[in-house]
Amino acid sequence: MNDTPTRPDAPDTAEKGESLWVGAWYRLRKNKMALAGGVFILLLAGLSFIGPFFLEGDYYTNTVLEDKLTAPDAEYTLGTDHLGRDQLGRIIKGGQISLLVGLVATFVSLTIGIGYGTISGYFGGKIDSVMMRIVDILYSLPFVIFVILLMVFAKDLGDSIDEWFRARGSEFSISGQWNMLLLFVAIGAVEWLTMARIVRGQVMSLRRQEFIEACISLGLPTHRILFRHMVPNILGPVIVYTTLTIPAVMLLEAFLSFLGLGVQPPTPSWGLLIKDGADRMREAWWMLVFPGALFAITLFSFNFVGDGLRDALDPKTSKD
Amino acid sequence: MTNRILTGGALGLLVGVLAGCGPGNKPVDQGTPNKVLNITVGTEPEDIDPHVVTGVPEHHIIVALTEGLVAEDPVDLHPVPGTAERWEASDDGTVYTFHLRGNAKWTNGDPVTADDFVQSFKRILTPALASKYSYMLFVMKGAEDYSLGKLKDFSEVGVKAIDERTLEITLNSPTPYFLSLINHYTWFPVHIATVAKHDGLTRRGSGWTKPENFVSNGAFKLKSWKLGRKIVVEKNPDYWDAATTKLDEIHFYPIELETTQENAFRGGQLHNIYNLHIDKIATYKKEHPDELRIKPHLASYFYRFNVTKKPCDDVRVRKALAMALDRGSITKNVTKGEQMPALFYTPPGVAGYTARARIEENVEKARQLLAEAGYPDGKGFPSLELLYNTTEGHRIIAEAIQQMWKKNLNIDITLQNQEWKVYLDRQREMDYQISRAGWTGDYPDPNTFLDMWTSWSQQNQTGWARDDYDALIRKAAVTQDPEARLELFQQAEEILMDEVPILPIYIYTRVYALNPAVKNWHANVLDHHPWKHLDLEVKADE
Amino acid sequence: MLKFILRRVLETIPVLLCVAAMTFFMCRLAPGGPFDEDKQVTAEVRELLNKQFNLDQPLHKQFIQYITHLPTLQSFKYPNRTVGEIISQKFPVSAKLGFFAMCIALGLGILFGVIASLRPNTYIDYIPSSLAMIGICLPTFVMGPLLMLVFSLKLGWFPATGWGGFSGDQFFASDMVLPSVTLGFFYAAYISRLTRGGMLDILTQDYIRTAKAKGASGLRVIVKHSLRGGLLPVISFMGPAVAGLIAGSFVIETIFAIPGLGQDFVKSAFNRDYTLVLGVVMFYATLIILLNLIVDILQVTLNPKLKFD
Amino acid sequence: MPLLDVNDLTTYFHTRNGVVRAVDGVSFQLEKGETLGIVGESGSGKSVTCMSMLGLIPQPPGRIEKGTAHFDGTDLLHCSQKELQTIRGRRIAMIFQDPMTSLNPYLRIEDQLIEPLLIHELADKQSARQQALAMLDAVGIQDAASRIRGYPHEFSGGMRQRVMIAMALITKPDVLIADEPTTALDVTVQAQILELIKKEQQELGTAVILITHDLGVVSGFCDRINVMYGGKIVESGPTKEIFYNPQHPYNRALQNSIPALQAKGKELYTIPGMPPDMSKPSAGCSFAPRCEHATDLCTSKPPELQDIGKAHTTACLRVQGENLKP
Repeated sequence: MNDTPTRPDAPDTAEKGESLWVGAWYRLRKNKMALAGGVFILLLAGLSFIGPFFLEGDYYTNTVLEDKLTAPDAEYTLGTDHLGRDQLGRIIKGGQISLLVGLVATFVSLTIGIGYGTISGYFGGKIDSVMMRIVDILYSLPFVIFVILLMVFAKDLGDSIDEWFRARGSEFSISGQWNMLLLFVAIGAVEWLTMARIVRGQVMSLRRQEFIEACISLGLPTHRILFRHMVPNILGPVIVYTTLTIPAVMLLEAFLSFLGLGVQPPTPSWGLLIKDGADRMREAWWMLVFPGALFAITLFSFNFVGDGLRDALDPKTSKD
Repeated sequence: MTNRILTGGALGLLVGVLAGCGPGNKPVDQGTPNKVLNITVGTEPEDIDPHVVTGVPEHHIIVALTEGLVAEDPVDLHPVPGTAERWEASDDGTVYTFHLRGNAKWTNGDPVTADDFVQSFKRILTPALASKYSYMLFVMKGAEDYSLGKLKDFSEVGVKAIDERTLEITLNSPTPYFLSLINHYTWFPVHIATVAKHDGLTRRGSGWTKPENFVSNGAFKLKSWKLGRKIVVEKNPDYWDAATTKLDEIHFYPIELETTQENAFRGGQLHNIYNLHIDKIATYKKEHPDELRIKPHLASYFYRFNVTKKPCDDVRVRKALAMALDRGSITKNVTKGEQMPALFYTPPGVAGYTARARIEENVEKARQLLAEAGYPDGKGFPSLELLYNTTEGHRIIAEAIQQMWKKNLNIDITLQNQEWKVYLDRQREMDYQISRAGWTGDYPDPNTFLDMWTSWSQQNQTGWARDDYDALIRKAAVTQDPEARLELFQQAEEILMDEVPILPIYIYTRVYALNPAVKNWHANVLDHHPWKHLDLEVKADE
Repeated sequence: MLKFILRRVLETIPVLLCVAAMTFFMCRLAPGGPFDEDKQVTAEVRELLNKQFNLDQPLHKQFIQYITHLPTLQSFKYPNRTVGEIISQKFPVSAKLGFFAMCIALGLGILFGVIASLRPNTYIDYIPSSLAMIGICLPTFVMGPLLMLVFSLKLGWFPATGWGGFSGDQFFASDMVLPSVTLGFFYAAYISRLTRGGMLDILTQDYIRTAKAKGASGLRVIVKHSLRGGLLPVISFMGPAVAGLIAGSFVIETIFAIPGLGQDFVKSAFNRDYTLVLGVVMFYATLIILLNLIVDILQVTLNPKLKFD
Repeated sequence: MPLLDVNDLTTYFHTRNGVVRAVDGVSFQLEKGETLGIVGESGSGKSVTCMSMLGLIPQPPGRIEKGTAHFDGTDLLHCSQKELQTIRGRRIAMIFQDPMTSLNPYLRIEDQLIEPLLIHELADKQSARQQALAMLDAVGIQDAASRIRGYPHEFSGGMRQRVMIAMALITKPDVLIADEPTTALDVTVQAQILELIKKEQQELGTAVILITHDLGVVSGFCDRINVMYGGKIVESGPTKEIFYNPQHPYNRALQNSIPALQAKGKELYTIPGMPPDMSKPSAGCSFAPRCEHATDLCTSKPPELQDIGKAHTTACLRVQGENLKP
């Protein structure tokens, strides 16, 4: 929280001129749980995004109705779902969607939330009032209606774009990706609000810290104060909240897909797989347990990485 | 502060644990010996004003509270005396005379008179009330014109109170299913004075249906209605047939989620599961066969084709799609509720009618048709989107069908899931290519299924219209001879299945579970179970 | 402070108006109307219905009528009830559920978060952190049925569904336990993570060392010296969280068949119940604004460096 | 029997770069009412020594490996946390170098001031408040009655350090450990603060351990001085001895680098080389690499503290071998 050396007598031999980030990387590498989490996420991403190249095209849609709800066996390692589709394939494809949505939408909300919250909290006064009232308004608006509108109007827009290309003899079609794009918009639109409020709260209290006041009296340009001095110091709660946003986003995706925004069947996502599994937990435990466990482990991984990052970036904690 | 909250929470949990322990406080355990039926009919009813509502849950509650001219036999639903103790029809079948019983009373003590029916019919047909289901009365002479405001004088409508206890109804044409039809709640009487007192004659939501105001004439009367919690009806001791009524109270719970219904049932809170989740059927067959009920239902599941849009404007494409399905596999593996694979549209056995027409399931032929339409082996097939509303059941059927078409015809279709009202809107605006649909018969007669594909029907929504089809349905409406009439329907359905503006998939069944203590619950295609006949019996060994 | 509150209350008016206008027009833009049903009604009936519900009036007139008479307007879906009736009957249920859940969330969340922060990256951290994470790893729609399965069906300790016992009127009934726990655990996860982070920031501050040097016990260091600063991120989070909690949870209420307001947020939008949508949205907006105001006041009160400005 | 008897105190930090031997076998005594200075460069282990005694080093990574620290019959290093708590703040108080961060920004000055009294149940709230006011007066804060309701951020650095001193002395402790109390303050304030500590010490009869890297500060202030280097005490003795009869080459170097003792116009003396890397223990004297007098023996055999008379001890093989004359 402040940049004055506080324990000159404490051993600080590690700090030989390394930047915050390099030091953070060293500290992160030392944190076994964070490392394990990071490795797991990378493996998972590899499996989800590269794995499919080694699989047949219909690995997640191949429907063998007769094999519906088959418990895990030699043919279906993780069993089949209610339409006789291989769970393993569906989990891989679902991971692709969920990771993508989780990371991109979280990044969107993170960027907007930090920018907005920092500005609002730093300037305070009228600017803060107006900005926070806008957040209040957005909080209150009926999300379902917003999503419906987004879907309807964006579909029209997507159709017109396609039309425009077709009129010019192009095969290009945006409709395929359009839905995913909208999904990011819809999720980004809600998830940044709480982030902005948390950031604002932190910035407000930082604003009164001596070192920021020192920066101001030194006449540093505002953007430099904000992004060089403020943002690194609010990373703690932000990282924690971000790691919490990822699962929220993944589950929100399931809800939105259920409403028709986002992935369309037969494409699965973890949220949808878990939802399907939850309805059949007594009949087909494997439909809940496998995607659920993977979801949980991924979440834990993100949290361990988040904790690790948080600790590593904190200039004060554990110089070990 | 934090400490206090913590202590409070811990204390609350403790109390909860203690209160929860010990059996005997379960509604079913308490209810069964005390003749209190705990039941769910799905959602919260919108209202219990029979002239306003349109839904099935509302039906179940209204028929407990209100009685029409005739009632239904609990076993096969044939018309039995209700408020009318007897009736006769004229020889040409267009005039019915009902004789009301002297001891039929409203819950406030007023006798139920013929004029109550006349005024009730007048109310539902009053244009200003804008009843969505008023068309159920259109078989009555002048009813349609009055509801459209073309006819101002209600005395010209074919209903008359000859005297206090005699009601005469004149129909446009002979209607074989008339006595079944008037068992629909739109034909039920309301206590006009009460409605009028709350200014409810021409508008909804006047508050006359609130428990403190509600007046009815059925076997049960409304005791309480807590929004979202439950509706409680209790035995009406002044009902003319109160001796038949076995139950003391019925508690209707609004529980929408199938899994929640099931948990409540298993946890001893409900006597029934209104809809059993399809993947639980196998479990129930094995573990609770005495509770599981699978019964045919008067409803058809199908897809609409938009015949005004490519590629479904081509009958060959429609046929190819209809032929390239394995409906038996869908009902066996996907819907699993012993549904009947539908190669025709009207559920079989309705009023003696089973369609002759059949869709042929033939993948070879389907490919050939597709090739003829210009898409050999699915090549060049335009983008095709299947619209369905947000429900898991529709989704999995659509996914299965998507795969079948992919495998059999080598065409890729996309699935578009839409929220209910958007789906309805797009269907109405014909902004779709294929759209999933279902239709539940209003009364047990093929007419309720077949007249919706006429060119004038609001329910058509496919853009498909054929003069010869329209003519057949029109003719059936005025044909008195039952045999000849059914033959007309057969011909109509043949046209329908030859042109396939719709793609029938299966005939619904109702899959639910019922506590074996519930007696006199008989299966029928309309899923009607007259409440006054139901009973609860404690098992002997308990 | 009084001036601050007064100004914020005044600011509320344009905010609410904005919310009302945007909601109103968004609803009208959405395809489908309140009278669209499976069995389509004729154009004539639709017109008459529009007239009965004043939908034939110019939009601005409708809007003015809506914002001036909102609580007394009847619902489109449940014409028997007014917007005010529905909210006043259902909100207490949601609020109670939210309150219980909040007690659980705060209790568990802060406890786990504080314990985890004491020895970061050791088992003392991992175990409570992981416990708290259950609330997120098991989404409510999994956790709810799972708890129901174990505690209602297998053990028979709690009823599977319902609210307020058989009569529905009990102040506390055993059927309130499972939903409160399910909902509480979800928020406990958030609170414990935020608490841990906040506490870690504080526990490394020099003034904590000062407090220890004074001879303060571990508990005193935490409660008196650390919690105030450590809970600041939690407090920012609590504004919207509490509003969400007491306004009701769609998933929990659906799973446990609880007659709360949460279902109406989602369903009224699905039903295009224009009046009810506006009603619940305005209600929620007021709640949000009120709670954010409380949070802002708390933030200033807890952090002496801030002032009401 | 000395009031505080530290014996072979050894504290290591187990870090990713290996074991940092922050304090490596330090022994010293403190008599009642005495003022002991601990002098050394940054990283020489001064603060860690004192914080180890009070159990204030972060554990992990820090760990007290061995040693004892007897205070009035209690071994501070091996007593229970509870016992330690009853000593901390009440019998041994500590003030820290950075007054800006050492006060809790969320609590009123008053609450922080009276806290030691309340924790150790020395007074009820009412009288604690009276004492706090008196104490603030005593440390020279004007208008104490109103300032006491304020928050730390409303005070200047010097004022905050006064508050810290008041807070430390309010329980009339036997020992006050002042860890570089003036480093963060400007020069004029430095003198005032030291003056203040001196005054309070005389009034209360408190023993003081003053940690500093500034020899100028200790010269007029302390009775005895320990010079630390590389986690060890390299020279110890009465102030006069340390200043006028420095033996250890490091101490001599320190004396040479006091600006006030330099002749005008002469370039300021600095000790060549870098402070030792304490994660890489040397076989011999840790100062050897920077020592102009170092021999082969110095780099292979660790020196022990040895009495060279007049209560003066030093840890230099060459001094002990009497082949190094000042």
